[in-house]
Amino acid sequence: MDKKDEKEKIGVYVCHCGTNIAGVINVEEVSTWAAENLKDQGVVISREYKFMCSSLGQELIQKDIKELGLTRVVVAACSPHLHEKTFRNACKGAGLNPYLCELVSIREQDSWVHTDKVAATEKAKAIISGGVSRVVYHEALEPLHVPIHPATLVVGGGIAGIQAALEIADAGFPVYLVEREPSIGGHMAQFDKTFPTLDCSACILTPKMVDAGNHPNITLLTYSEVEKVDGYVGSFVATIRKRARSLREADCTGCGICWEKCPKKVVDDVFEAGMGNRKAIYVPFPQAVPKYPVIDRVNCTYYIKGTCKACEKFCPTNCIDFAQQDEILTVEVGNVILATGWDLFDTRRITQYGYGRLPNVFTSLEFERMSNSAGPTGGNVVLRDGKTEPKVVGIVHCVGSRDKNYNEYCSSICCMQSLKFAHLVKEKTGAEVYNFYIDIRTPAKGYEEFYHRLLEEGTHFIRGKVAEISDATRLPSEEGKLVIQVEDTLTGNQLRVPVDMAILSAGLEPRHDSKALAKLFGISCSADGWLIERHPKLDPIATMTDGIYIAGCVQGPKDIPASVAQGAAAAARVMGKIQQKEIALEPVRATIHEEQCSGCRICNNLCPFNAILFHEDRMVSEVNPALCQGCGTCVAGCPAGAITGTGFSNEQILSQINGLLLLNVPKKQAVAA
Amino acid sequence: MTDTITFGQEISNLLHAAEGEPLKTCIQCGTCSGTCPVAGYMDNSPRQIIALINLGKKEQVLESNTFWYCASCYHCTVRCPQEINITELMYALKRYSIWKNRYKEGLIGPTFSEAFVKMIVRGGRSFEPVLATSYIFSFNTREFVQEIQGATELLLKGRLPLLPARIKRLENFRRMIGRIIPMGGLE
Amino acid sequence: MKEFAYFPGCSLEKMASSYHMSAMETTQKLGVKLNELDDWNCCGATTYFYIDELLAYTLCARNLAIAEKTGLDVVAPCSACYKNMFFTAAHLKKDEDLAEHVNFALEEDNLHFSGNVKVKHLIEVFAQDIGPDELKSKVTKPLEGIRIAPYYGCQIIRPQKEKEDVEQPQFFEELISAIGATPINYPLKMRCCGGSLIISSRTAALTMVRNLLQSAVDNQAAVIATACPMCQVNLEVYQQQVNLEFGTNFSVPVMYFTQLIGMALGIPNKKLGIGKEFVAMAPTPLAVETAWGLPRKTK
Amino acid sequence: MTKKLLMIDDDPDFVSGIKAILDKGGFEVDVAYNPKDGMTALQTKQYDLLLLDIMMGRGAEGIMIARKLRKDVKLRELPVLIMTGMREQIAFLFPGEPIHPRFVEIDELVEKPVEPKMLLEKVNSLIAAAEAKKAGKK
Repeated sequence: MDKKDEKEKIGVYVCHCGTNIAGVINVEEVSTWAAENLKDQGVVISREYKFMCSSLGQELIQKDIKELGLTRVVVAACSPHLHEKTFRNACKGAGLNPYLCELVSIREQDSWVHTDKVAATEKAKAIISGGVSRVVYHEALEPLHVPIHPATLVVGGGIAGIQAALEIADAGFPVYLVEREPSIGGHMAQFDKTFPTLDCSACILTPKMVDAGNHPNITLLTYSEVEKVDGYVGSFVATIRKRARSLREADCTGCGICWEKCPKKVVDDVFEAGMGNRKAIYVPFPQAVPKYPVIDRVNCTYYIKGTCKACEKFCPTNCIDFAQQDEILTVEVGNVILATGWDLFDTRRITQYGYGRLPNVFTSLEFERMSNSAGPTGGNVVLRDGKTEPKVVGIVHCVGSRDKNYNEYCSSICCMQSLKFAHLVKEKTGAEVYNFYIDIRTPAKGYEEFYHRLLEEGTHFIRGKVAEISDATRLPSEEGKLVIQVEDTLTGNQLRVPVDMAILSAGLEPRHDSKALAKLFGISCSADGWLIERHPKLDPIATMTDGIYIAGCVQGPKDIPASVAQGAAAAARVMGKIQQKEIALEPVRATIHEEQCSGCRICNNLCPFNAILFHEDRMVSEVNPALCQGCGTCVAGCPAGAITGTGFSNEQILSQINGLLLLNVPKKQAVAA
Repeated sequence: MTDTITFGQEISNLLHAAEGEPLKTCIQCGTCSGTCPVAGYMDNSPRQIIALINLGKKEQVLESNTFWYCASCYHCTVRCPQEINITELMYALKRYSIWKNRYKEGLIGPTFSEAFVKMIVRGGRSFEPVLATSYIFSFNTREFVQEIQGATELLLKGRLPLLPARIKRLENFRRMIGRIIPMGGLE
Repeated sequence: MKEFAYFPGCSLEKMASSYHMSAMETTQKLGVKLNELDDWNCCGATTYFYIDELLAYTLCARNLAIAEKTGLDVVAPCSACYKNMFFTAAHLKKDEDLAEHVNFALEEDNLHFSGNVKVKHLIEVFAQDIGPDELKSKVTKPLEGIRIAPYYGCQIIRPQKEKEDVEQPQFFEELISAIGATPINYPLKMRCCGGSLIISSRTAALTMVRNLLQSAVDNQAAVIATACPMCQVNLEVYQQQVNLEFGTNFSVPVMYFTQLIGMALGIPNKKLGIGKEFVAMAPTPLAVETAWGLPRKTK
Repeated sequence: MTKKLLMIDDDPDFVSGIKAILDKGGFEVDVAYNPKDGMTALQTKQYDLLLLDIMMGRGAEGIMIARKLRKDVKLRELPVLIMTGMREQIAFLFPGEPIHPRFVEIDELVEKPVEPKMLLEKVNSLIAAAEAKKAGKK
């Protein structure tokens, strides 16, 4: 490999990291070795220091840059993940382009994984030699500065999305709030009471919904879905399909005559969880925001048979528009918050629990609707016949959760939800309530106290996962009842508990289309389908793609307070970004050499960030520098070798290998490992 | 190599020739016991057996009748949320107690197993009348009479064989078994 | 014509000879040929696994190897044989070490198992290879009005093989509907009959039989259909002992599904082995309700 | 030089007794409690003798190991002392019959329980026989 014409002046800095490195590696020896043996490579100074990352350590480097005129810096310390930024900034502070600094890891890749001190010291020399050879080929890079569009796209109008939208709008920035259903509100709108305080869900939610609906900075796009997203942090362009409501919103007053007059009843599988009906023209619930109804074209008699038009006939403002078309909007935004929430685990999958087969087995959402005074039973807890009050009720915890046959994770809300149900059943019917649980998990403020309250109320707790629920009665006392078969694991007794009603506390699952959502926005989701955060502890809001944030259950099961907190946190992050006005993007990215590109498009699909676009006219691919995260997948995948990754050019990699093999060091001095 | 092993590891070693220790992951939820159609007859429920194994209570496990009551219906296995093959565990415990000669007095299971295996090794196929003699005398009078009545009726309906069935290549068959269990030794 | 290697298993030789006869008759009528394996041996039942699993695998592998020679998939009518053979094939395919060891033993009988044979239960041949539609088209004497309780038992469906429904399968019901009868839905159709316990833990097994019969009777079953000789013997032969033990008065016919299909296909009773039962089914299908009275609740 | 022995046996109680005797007799003893770990040990380390149980894991897995030794060019010459309680465990299968599998070149079979003095004698004589044979070959 040819060396560059002008000689670089390289400084090598070896860190002790306390005893982390120095405990295994002879740091002094390594430093001296580098000064002597890497002279030909351009090393003019080599130092060791107790903690290079301390301000004193950084000043050491800065002083050398200024006084010795260093043109390259190699720091041998920890992994670049930890302190690359620190040392690059130090170089920058001394006037050296930060990308001319190379951090090599002699801690994670050497001292932490070896015990043989002599060999580890030799390995450290090789690693540094590699870094020195490589840094010669580094180029001064400038970050890409892009302006940040002040608007934000919030996808999902549940409590997390509403909270995020309101926070940003209140700060004075525009928000597009997109919701798939005809109204915002999400699952929280379906609930009657919220744990552990038992305050009315609607009472605390609807003010927020109204605020979101009326806010001058919020553009509410309900009955709408995001179809396409292009661009990158600071300037995304989202294509949104606003489905035809089949009425002119400007003229509609939400008076309700249309849905009163509509002759077509439809089972409401979404809001009423199949427990009640709605009309073919409907608002999902009285407090819906916006107040305008939609015509469900799949079920509307007019769309099926071509006649009816009852709604149109009776509409006082003449706003029904059967010919209305879907509208396609494109909006420009700087940041995106995904808050699309969760789906309920399909309890039919656990056939031994009998849901769908045994009428008096209910899901948790069904019970939520049943106990809601605005719900299909007017808030009465009754059996499927719609009138009989149950005398004994069994609540089954962990349905579809903590089970490798379904979902291995704990859905985290079901314990508290079940306790809430137990309380409501007892309050409304006075029935005996049995909770069947594996573990009671109540780890948040006021939750354990709520559990104690339930214990005092006389609810029965049986520790055991329910084996099956059946109508296989054996004793006269079981006649006409459902039998819950379970082992009371605390006493070892086999129990057959006859109940009138069984409520399955079903777990939370990712939205059925969460994988498609992840793909649409170029972020990743776990095998389960939950979207993956940038860091599970320290950055649960951001994703690996800049400018895209997640909030609420889309990230994993959580309760209302946690969803609200995440919504607000995501909003804060977005507002911070907007305030910066522009953003500096890492210049480490891939470049496609057009003349070598065969247009095979292999890289197009490999890119996890949707950063590569294909020019149909020229039949070549191009990397969008603002979207590219520099992961290198395309570089490795390109069969023509037409892509290079900045900072990972062939010269850089090959010279680093030569360095590692000590090929650059005079033979006699190269120590045999 | 470890100095010694726990009872749990000892049992796990019988399961998949030591492909991990599945029993350790038991969360004691009781699905197996709640599902088991015979749990009511067992002195320890299947869940308790797993707990006892994990606790290292070898004596208590060996004294238990649990695994001899297992009907091998696999219902617990398909429902276990931790995907523990409980039925296979019961086989392993039967094997363990037979190998250790440690099964409880008065159990018919082990005697019957022996008779059955002996019969197959001899003839290659099963022959009910011979089997019967291995266990029938351990019944009480009422059970004995009922069993004889049943057998007589079966005989009258032509449903009991009079001669033991034998396979044709019996010599090969026995040598084949000899390669798995060193009966009589091999040259 | 579909063709299968057929492993009858020990019980079908005598105890369940009617199952054997009806299986042969019905498959022939439906265009399926069953070729009995040459010189097969006992599958080892469940008992062998208590002593030495390697031996149990070897016994099954011998049958599998014999079947493999014919190049046909192998069919077992008994649930226990089926389960043993199915999982032996699966284990041997997965565990090279085990396969090598077992094949070393098989050399003694000039056999080798390479893992190419597929194992099916007889009822799968009817449910999948023939299919309920085809079956329906061949029915000449539909069993109209007869309420049949499909009894799955344990080892046809368990343990789970792939992702199939192990709690509420429907294939048995579909076959019953195909022959014009009414499949009844009763909660214990998947519960174990206790067949393997009848000798070692008699009381437990008799209780399980009692519960099953009760559940079928409570749901007005005129006859229980089984697909396993163990279940049939347990539910039928031990019915009188259940009655003696618990003071009940059960008298429920328990038939092999092949016998019922045979009746619907117009095969004479004698060829189906009908007449060897302890509890006879009514002389003609239509008379069942009057003959047995409904429901037969016990105290 | 200290002789290194490997013991493959699934019974920890039996193992601890035998190991104590062998330790006292001046041997260095490794233990594997299942056939799989045993095979790994045989393939990665050098031993002077193998103490092998028969009934392990799913069944007579000791036989599987013995067969593998026989096929392995290197391990074939390793002397094996089979220690089994088989005749006791499944006596009904071979009343009065010998049970020695004879899969490897130099082996002996002792039935459990094992008498300490005899154990040491057998171990020493098997190792000596193996060494003599090796010397003879050279």
